[in-house]
Amino acid sequence: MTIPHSVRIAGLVLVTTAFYGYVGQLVPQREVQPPTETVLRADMTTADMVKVGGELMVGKGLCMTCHTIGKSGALRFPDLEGVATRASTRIPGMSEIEYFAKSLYAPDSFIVAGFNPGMPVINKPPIGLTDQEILCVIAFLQTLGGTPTVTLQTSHAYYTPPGGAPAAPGGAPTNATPTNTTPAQAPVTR
Amino acid sequence: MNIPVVLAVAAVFTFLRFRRANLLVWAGAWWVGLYVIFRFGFSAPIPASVVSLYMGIVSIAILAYVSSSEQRREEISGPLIRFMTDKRYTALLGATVVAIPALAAANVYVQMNVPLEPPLFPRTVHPASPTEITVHDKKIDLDAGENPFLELAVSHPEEFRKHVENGRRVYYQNCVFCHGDNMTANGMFVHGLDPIPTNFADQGAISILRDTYLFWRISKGGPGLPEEAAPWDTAMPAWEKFLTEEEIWDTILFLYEFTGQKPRAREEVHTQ
Amino acid sequence: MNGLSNRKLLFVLGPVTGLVMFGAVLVIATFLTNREYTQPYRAPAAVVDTTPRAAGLEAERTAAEATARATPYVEAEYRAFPVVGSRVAIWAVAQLHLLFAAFVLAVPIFAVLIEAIGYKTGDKRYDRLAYEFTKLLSVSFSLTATFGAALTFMLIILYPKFTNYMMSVFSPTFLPYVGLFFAEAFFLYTYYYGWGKFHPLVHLALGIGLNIVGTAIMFIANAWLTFMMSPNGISDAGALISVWEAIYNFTWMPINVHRVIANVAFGGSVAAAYAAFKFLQATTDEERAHYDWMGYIGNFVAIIAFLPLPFAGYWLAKEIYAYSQTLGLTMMGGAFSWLFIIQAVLIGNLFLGANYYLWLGMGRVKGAQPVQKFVKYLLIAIAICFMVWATPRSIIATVAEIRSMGGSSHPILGFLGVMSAKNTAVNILILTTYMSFLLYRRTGKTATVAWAKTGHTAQLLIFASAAIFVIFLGVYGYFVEASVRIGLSVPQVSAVLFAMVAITAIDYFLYRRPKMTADVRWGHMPAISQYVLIFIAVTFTWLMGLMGYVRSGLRQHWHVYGVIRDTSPDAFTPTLGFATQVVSVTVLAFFLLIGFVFWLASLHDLPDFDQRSSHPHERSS
Amino acid sequence: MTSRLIGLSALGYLAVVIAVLCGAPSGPMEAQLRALALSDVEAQPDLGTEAQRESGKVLYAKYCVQCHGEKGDGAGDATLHLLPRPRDFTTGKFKIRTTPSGALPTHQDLVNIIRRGMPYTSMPAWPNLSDQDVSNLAYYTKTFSPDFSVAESVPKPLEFPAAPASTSETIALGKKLYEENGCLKCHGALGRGDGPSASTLLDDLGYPIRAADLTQPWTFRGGPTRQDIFRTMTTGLNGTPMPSFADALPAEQRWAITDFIASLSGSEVPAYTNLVVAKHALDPIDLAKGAEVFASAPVARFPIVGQIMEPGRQFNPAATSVTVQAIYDAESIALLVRWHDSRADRTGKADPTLPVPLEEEVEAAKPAAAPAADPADPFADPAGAAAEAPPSEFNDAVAIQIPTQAPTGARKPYFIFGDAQNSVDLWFFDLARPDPLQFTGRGSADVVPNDTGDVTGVASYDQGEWSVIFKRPLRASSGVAFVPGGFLPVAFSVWDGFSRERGNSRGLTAWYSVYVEPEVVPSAVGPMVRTALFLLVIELAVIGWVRWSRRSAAERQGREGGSHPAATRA
Repeated sequence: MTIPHSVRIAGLVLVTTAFYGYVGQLVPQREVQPPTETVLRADMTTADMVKVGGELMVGKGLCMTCHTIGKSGALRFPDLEGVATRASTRIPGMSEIEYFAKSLYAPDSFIVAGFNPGMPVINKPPIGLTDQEILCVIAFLQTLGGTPTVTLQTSHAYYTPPGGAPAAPGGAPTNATPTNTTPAQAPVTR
Repeated sequence: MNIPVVLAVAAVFTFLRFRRANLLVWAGAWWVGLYVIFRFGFSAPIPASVVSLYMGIVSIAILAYVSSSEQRREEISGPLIRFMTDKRYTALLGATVVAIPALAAANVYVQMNVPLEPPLFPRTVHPASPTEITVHDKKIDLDAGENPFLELAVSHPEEFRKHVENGRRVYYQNCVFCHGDNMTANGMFVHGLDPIPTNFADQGAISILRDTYLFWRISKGGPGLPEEAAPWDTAMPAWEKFLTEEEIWDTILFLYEFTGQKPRAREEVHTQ
Repeated sequence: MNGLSNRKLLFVLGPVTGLVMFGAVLVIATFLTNREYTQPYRAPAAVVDTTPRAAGLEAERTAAEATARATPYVEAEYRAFPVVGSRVAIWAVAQLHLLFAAFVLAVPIFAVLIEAIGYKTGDKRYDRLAYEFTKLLSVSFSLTATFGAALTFMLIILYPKFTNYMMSVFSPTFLPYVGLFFAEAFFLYTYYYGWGKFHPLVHLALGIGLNIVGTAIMFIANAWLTFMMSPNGISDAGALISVWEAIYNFTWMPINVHRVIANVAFGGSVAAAYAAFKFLQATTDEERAHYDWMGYIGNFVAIIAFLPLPFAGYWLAKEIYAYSQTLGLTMMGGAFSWLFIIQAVLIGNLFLGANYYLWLGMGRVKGAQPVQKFVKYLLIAIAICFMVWATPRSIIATVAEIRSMGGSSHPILGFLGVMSAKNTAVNILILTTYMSFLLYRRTGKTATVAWAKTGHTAQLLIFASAAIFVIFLGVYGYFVEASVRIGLSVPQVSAVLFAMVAITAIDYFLYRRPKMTADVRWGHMPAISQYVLIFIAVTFTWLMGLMGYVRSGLRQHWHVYGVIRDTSPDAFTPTLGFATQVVSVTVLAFFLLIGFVFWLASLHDLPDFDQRSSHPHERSS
Repeated sequence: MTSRLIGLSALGYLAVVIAVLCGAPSGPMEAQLRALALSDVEAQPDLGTEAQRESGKVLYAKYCVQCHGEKGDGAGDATLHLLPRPRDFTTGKFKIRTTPSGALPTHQDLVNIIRRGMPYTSMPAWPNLSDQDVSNLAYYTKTFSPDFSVAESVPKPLEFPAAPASTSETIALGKKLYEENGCLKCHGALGRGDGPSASTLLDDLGYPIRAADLTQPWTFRGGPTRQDIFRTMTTGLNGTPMPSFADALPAEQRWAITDFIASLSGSEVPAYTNLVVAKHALDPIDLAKGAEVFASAPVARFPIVGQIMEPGRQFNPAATSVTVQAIYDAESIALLVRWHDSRADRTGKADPTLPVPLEEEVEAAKPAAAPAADPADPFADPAGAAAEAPPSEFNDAVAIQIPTQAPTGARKPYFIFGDAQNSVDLWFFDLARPDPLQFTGRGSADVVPNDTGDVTGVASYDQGEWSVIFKRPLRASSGVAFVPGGFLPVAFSVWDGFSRERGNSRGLTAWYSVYVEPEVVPSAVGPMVRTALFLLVIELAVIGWVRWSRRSAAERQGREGGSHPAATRA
């Protein structure tokens, strides 16, 4: 009654791994979930949106990779300090919201003198902010030299919230289909 | 240490020494003796989980010893084989064959009739802190920051004393109910709390943490803990609701001052 | 005759059967496709195109196509792997790749060393041994490459966005990597097939080249991997600033060193397992003696490499703390603290197994009894250190137990749970293992030099003072503040290293020309010792798997999280229980494959088929 | 032989070392106490040496000054939130003594009280200080009051006779004496601290003071043992309405009352637990029958702590513990919650959402009560005092808290009325109302009514104890289901109207568990038999294998004629 060595070895390997696997079951088990996500609630106030927008600028939006706030000198991309003032006056008859929207959805529309075009589209991958998130970014941009006025119900040339008023006349034709129209489900990096 | 237990085990070992017991008996005696000491030999009992961990190690060690040379292998297997094959042991063998399953069954019975315990969920005692928190609308960098008043100890000792004294006042008006007068977690509400409060006098408690970590724990309290630290059970209040930032820093100064400990130093960042 | 007619029949029947079967398939298929239209409420086939249902189907198809056309191309961030999910799939493949890679990198290191020894001493045994090790290489190499390719493809398929990001950061490193891979293949195969065909020095040079290239490959791969743990050289938004800094991140060098050492230990243990496997299969005493010796050498290499491993580990941990306090806390104190208890169990088993093998090895030498009596004390020391190391910092206890302990930290065990105690334990473990080895070395020998007694005393003194010094520092650690305490591990390690070096030096002179009181009877080993070698190899492999989990688990919040944030369903860190299951399965798969490698290598030894069939009697003579 | 001797002596040495290291337990305290009480104390003030007082001063500055104040007047940093107030050493009045009423304590009395602290107050025990340190502290304490240095006021300890055995007769006698001597005026007929004058009691400084709940000896400031009770009764508690009975009653009668008091609880320690087990009841639960239907259910006692985590803190909750019992029938589960309350307040209103007066205002209001006209006579016209008190707008109330959804894994709602993600279901009983209400808590600032009418209940107050029964269907629309065999987190809150508790200002418990015990507890027989059979098979296989291989080895040997011993495999 001799068991072949190969079977014994296989048995030993099996028993050893099973033993360590068993040791692993004895210790406390805890699944670590990724950090909680803040959800863009439908009832966010403008102040909330500014906060989220600021986080988006640094995080998911990657804006601060190129842009600066309050820096001067030899810059490769426009500084954003006081940008709301400039946005509201640059194109006569165009509100700052529309200006920002156009800059974000169609980045090469306005090129500040002295800079080269090079800004990626924000609402498409790889950055891919949702329309609501872009509204938050606009809210944040408005604080740079202005007063934030947008809400999640604000519509502009590129985006009309569900049930919201249609875009202001004279805006650019809509070429971005709102894909995510349920604000409650749009997660945002905190 | 529980002296009688230790002495009893020592006495049994002495007895075996005089009887010149064989290896098998010794192996058994060591196993049982160590079990008794781990289980009953300490005045503050060792939890069952640790005892089984230790006994696993002891078992492996004893097995390794008795099989580590041919002579010992024979010494241990000889009696066992004789016991299982010799005619004169048949009755004893029969009794053993019955006794072992019976004991195991009895153990099962005891296990199934242990007093009910509510489900126990382990928690992480020192979970990782976030890198940054906001207290009273001010961002505090937990990774790079440190107690802003700590430097006063060298530059303005007078000022520093004031901060420590203020920390003492805050501690005794707020923290004393749980963490106790002498910071050994013996406050008057301790019997009603689970998990029990941190014992600051313990060498392994605040000295292994950075002062910013304490700031996070104090300002955000139980509700600010991450999921793995079971924030729902912890009675630590979020002190930012009651205290100013300065008061919290002062209290941290006082904690280290009173216990004679120092916060964990920030690791040197190496430059490349 | 019968056979011939059969063949003819087959010739005719074959195509006929094929045709009939083809026809049958056609008929059945037609029947199945037509069935739809024979159903009473469906329109007859003639008007099928005009029925509303068909129109609806058509419209649906057109609409689907139109949608597909209209939908812009969207780059997928993640794709799912069927059944087990992306994470586990990547995990298992990466782990297998790493295990084989470790083996492939390690074996040449000691093969070349052994070959060099053989060349210097002129002992043919060494040459044969080195060749035997190398035999395991070529199959393992292709397995490594296979798993590497699988890993790459799976990364691209399952984590396209992440892979793309890594590619963009490390793009300059990929071509050199491929180039090195070619060089590796060149060196490996010339080294293997060129055995005995070149001048020994040329051959050795090939081996050294193989090692250099292999190490370089690992260094590059380590750069990618450590970057995920401690990203460096990128802006906050993830844009690349400096490739060199991305490569030379905080954990790169520690991981390099850690892995080189661990690979050698791992390779040694697997090679020893191979020897054990062959030993058990051996039929002659000569074979047994050879494989016993080979197992001994493999295990020796493993242990020698294993001894400094904890130190490398501490360095790595220190760098992780330096990179981010929070990351360090997560690793040592947070969710992963229990992992290090499992690790302690594994490492304790490794030490115990290694020592045990040495003690059993004393049985090779007649008259080892005087040395045998020390086994008891060594064992006690190891068991105590093992217990100290396995004592958890945060103990699992029921509420009642916590109350009777008077707090969640035990008044005595609390001391054993912290770093001071564990550092001390591991240093003493290393010293003890070293003692075991020393004792093993001198079984059957008597020192003949005039100062033998002094020498022994000096050795003992050095050993004792090192042990006392280590313990003293361990205890002293409780009385000083944390910043000083962390620094204490350095003198502890230095004391141990010093003791080992000094004792070895004395031993070398002491036993230069020993009086041999008994011969080493290679092959005279109980079978259990060989199983211990395999046990050590399995434990080692499992340990590597577990450490792979901790590395990937630490990725959770910190790797390129802020930029390339893992939003896949697998983003969470699984429980330890689940992780150990995956590790167990991976280890089993590895041993299945390595068993295949062993089998292939042993095929090499068998005579060719022709020889065997034509000279059946020659073999047995 | 020598090695054996060495081994033996080594073991002996080891034993001695261990014994020395661990230290023998110190002698019982009451022995010292008695020895001191009986010895002749010289009539010289024992003020210690200058060095001792200096050493005491240093220790005092580190450990004591926070509460007792630099001047020893009990006005330290911590005093604000403490009740009872820290001792004012300047008055020379000490509660726990071995000396006659009004006299100073002995040195040993001070040492003892420092050593063991005062249970259920903020004065902790100081076990880690050395005897020398404690003694020095006591010496320093004496420097605050000039009385200690006056030779005439050197305390003369009373005599404490040894305790006679406690018998049912002595207890019966004690009960009679207890009633005859007016103990029940403050402590209540059943000793629950609910006597008619209990709510009017003030200490010498005019702070309200509660009569001890004699059924909970673990809360006695002077200690829970019979000796402690006897001593307190003999000496009285200086500065409080508790008088000395040293002259009024002979020692035997005092011992009889002691025995009666000790019999009220039967235990010196609280049997706190963490689990309430709901027993199955065959008959449908009838609320009208009251507490008697709970007779079969085990009693779980949970400690109550002050709600000091959320704003609106209560540092001194009136109740120190609740006892809970639970039963369930086919449809409903019922929980009986009981706690002691010196007075039933049913005139105001209660609601977990009511705003709490700010802490500062409460603190400011407390000492407003002027010293009573005659603090020495606490028994003066209790009925009148009660009548004078205006009806309180604060009301007694109790709440049971369970999660709204059954927790999966470890995750529970925050134990103070839940949190934003995980809400709790509150069964709230405003004891001025006939029925309980339900609320949903998402944090203490977000509690909203959610009254589905699922929870019914009755409440009664009897002799200082509230008994409140809550009943709810096992499966209700309004919350989590109680499943036999399952655990559910449960927590309790108690409001005491007399202590002006409402809203966040209350006593509460942490999360504990309620276990619904299945009607039929699974039998252990099956697993036992399985285990035994499994082991038996293994044993027989091993023995069979050993015997078989031994026999075959012997046969082989017989064939070969060899003389080797049987080969054995480890």
